[in-house]
Amino acid sequence: MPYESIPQFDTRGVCVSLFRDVKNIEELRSKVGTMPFAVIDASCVCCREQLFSAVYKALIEWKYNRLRTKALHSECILSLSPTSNIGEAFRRFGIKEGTRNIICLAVVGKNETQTSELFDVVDGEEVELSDENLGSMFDLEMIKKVCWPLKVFQ
Amino acid sequence: MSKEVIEQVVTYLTPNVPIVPISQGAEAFVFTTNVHPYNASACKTAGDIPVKYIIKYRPPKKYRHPSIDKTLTKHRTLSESRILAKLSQVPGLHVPKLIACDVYNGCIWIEFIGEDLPESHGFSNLKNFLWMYKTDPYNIAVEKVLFKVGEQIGLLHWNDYCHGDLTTSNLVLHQENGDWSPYLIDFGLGSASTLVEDKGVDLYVLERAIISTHSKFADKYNEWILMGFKSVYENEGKKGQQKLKDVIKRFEEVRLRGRKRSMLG
Amino acid sequence: MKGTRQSDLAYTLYLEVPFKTAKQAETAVKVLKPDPILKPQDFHVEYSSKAHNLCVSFEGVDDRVLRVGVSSVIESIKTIIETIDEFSH
Amino acid sequence: MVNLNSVPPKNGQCYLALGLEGSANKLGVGIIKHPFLSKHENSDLSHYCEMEILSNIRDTYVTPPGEGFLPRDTARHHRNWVVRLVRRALQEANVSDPSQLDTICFTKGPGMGAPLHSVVILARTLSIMWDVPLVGVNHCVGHIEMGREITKAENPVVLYVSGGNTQVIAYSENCYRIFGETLDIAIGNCLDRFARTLKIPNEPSPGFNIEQLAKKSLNKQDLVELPYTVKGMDLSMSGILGYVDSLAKDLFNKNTKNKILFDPKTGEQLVTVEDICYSLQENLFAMLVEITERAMAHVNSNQVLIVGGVGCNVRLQEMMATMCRDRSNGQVHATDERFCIDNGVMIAQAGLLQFRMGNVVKDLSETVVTQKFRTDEVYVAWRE
Repeated sequence: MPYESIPQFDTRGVCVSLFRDVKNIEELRSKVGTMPFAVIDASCVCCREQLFSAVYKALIEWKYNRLRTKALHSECILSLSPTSNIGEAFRRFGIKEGTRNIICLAVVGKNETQTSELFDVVDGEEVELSDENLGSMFDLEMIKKVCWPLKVFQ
Repeated sequence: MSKEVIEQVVTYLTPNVPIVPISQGAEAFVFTTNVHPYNASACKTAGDIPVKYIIKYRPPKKYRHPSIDKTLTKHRTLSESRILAKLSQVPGLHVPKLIACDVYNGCIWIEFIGEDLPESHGFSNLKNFLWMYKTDPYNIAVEKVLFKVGEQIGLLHWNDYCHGDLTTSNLVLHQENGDWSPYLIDFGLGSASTLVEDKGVDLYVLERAIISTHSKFADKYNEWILMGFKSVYENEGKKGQQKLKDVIKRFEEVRLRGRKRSMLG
Repeated sequence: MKGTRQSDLAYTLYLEVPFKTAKQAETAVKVLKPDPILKPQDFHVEYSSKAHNLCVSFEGVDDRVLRVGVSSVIESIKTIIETIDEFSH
Repeated sequence: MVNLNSVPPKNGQCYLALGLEGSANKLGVGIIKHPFLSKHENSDLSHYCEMEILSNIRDTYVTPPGEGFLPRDTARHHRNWVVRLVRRALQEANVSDPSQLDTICFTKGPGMGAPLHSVVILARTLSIMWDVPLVGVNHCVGHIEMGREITKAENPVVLYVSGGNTQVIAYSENCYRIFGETLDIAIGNCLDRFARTLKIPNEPSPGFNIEQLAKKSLNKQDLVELPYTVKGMDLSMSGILGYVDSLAKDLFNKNTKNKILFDPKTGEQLVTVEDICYSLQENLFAMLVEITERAMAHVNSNQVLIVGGVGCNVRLQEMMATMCRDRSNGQVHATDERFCIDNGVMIAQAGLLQFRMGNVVKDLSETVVTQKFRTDEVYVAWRE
């Protein structure tokens, strides 16, 4: 399982995988909220920097007990959004009808061992989470629509 | 306190983020690190030089009331982050890129700008740059840089932002193709503002900063800066001309007020 | 009393203040002389000494200006006299 | 080090100077002595003052609470008292022959015109009678030199806070440069005017009674939020004054619509006058300390000297001390009310330094007082 770390949060690790052509989107959609990880529509993410800046932001809010959503995982999705509207953030950056590629992301404790089958429920082709792969999947027009009229960090 | 503050930062960042303190300003401590806060793949070296990041930390100030301190730290960290994010979208304006921020702990990560000046003249801010040329104060290189400084401030003001603390240490020079290009840093007191008053005060503060540290050559220096400043507005047609007139008029008023304000004992 | 100087302004006053010695009168002239008049077109004063007298001639554009100017000079003269009285043995 | 002995003292052993101050509502007369410390082969003490205060007398023109002092009335007060004060100062200092004085120093400015003028008239008269040269002194420089001599702070950043001035000053190249200052009203003026709104007296120094009220605040955890207006190294206070004034008026008028002061539901009063005073002080002083720290960072100094009437405020001194301690073990120097508040000794001290560098009045036309006289206009010959 690919495992990333956010240096400053040394007791935490980030399990994250990119899946192409996921076949059971509907199943996953019905389970959103009960799964121990966040599911993000990969067409909304252009690069690793964008993804991890959101994770970092969510971790900061989490550290000071300032989460605006119920859990750290949902906070990661909210943090991707330029607005603070939670519903809108999920509609844009969560999985939806027509989503094909997804990013699964879980923030776990450093010593958690049962991470290997974390994303087993996903039926799709796992590919490397690289800027190249993300770049080939993301939808520039969509991003423009979401972010352009809005000023970053509002 | 330096030691105490460094300990605070080390605890906050954990040993995973090694830091080097580089300066202690009145408000913030500045460190460099080679570790990106969240994007491990960005830490690779560019050529032989390791990529550097700035961490700016506003420690709690014990002298002021905790509630003032909290509000100020949060407000300034947030406003600095927002301004940096917005200004980086202005074409032609040079500000370092914002990477991350933690408003609750007064911490910002920013792209590193600047380098060491030749012959141990120190870090490449405008202050040291002008000192470096003190034996050749009217060199064309100085004129070029100061003109560009004026242009940067002009761009900033034209886009209705104000810096709030324009000193010669808050202008950092970055070499691009052998030319020095000034970057505006430290927007800790910056604001979005359409007020001519704020712009006038900005210009006055910089003028005074130049006078107080480089007094002998200040007249010429301020003239070059103003030339650069005006050039930005003059490129904006009639509207630019009018706005320029208003800003300069207010600048002169602020300056006059500053001089007249000897007042009572 | 009418001033000795040919006057430009309509309202005038001439004062003679006796001192004990000529030197004291001269001192008073020296002390009073340096201060500029704020509005020379409206008010004018001239100080001189004659024997042991301090001579002051005032000119003002109207009676009010003259009154204010005269009273301020008299205040200063009072300070001078008090100082001289207190500190000359 | 500068040799201060270019002009020898009259009696060959020590310098005597009389200082006269009357730029605002305080009339001060002081006499000081500097020993004549000469250059020896193995020790050069010529740059030392070792000032000794022989007398320091002050009389304040006190107005009823809620009223400010007017120039005309203040001048009248000074005229009424100045001769008596000089007499007392001479007696206390045991100066039997005033012509033995080396110099008479007076405040040339800045300050209120009429009071300044009332004192200079006396200075000129004495100078002629006793044949003692005059020195015109900048009031602000007086505060700085007095503070430096009393505290022995070598090269501090100076925070000058009084009824008419709010400046952060640092010495460079024979000049006291102003690094930051108020863009509108002075801190003492701000506190005085708020005191007038509260109808409390302004004695003995600006803000003293506000300080006493602030101490009595029972709710020091929750501040009343006020505008915080630092602009670079400068600050602005008129907005804050307007705001606290309106709060105080709402409080007096029991305007329960003001949600900051009264609970919107029960109408219960949430904030007292003491709380407002406390918040005002915390807010204004935090601003002052912040700009001082900025100046220190700018000139790389770790010493602060607080001078001027508001400098007596213990809370301000405390906050400044905390800031200095946290800044690489810096030090704060402050003086008590004998020297913080306008006095004659400070004028004598700055004037005597000027005299010893040979800078005296050569013609009485140079003694015209001026309401406006910037600190940075003075050529500071006595420092390197």
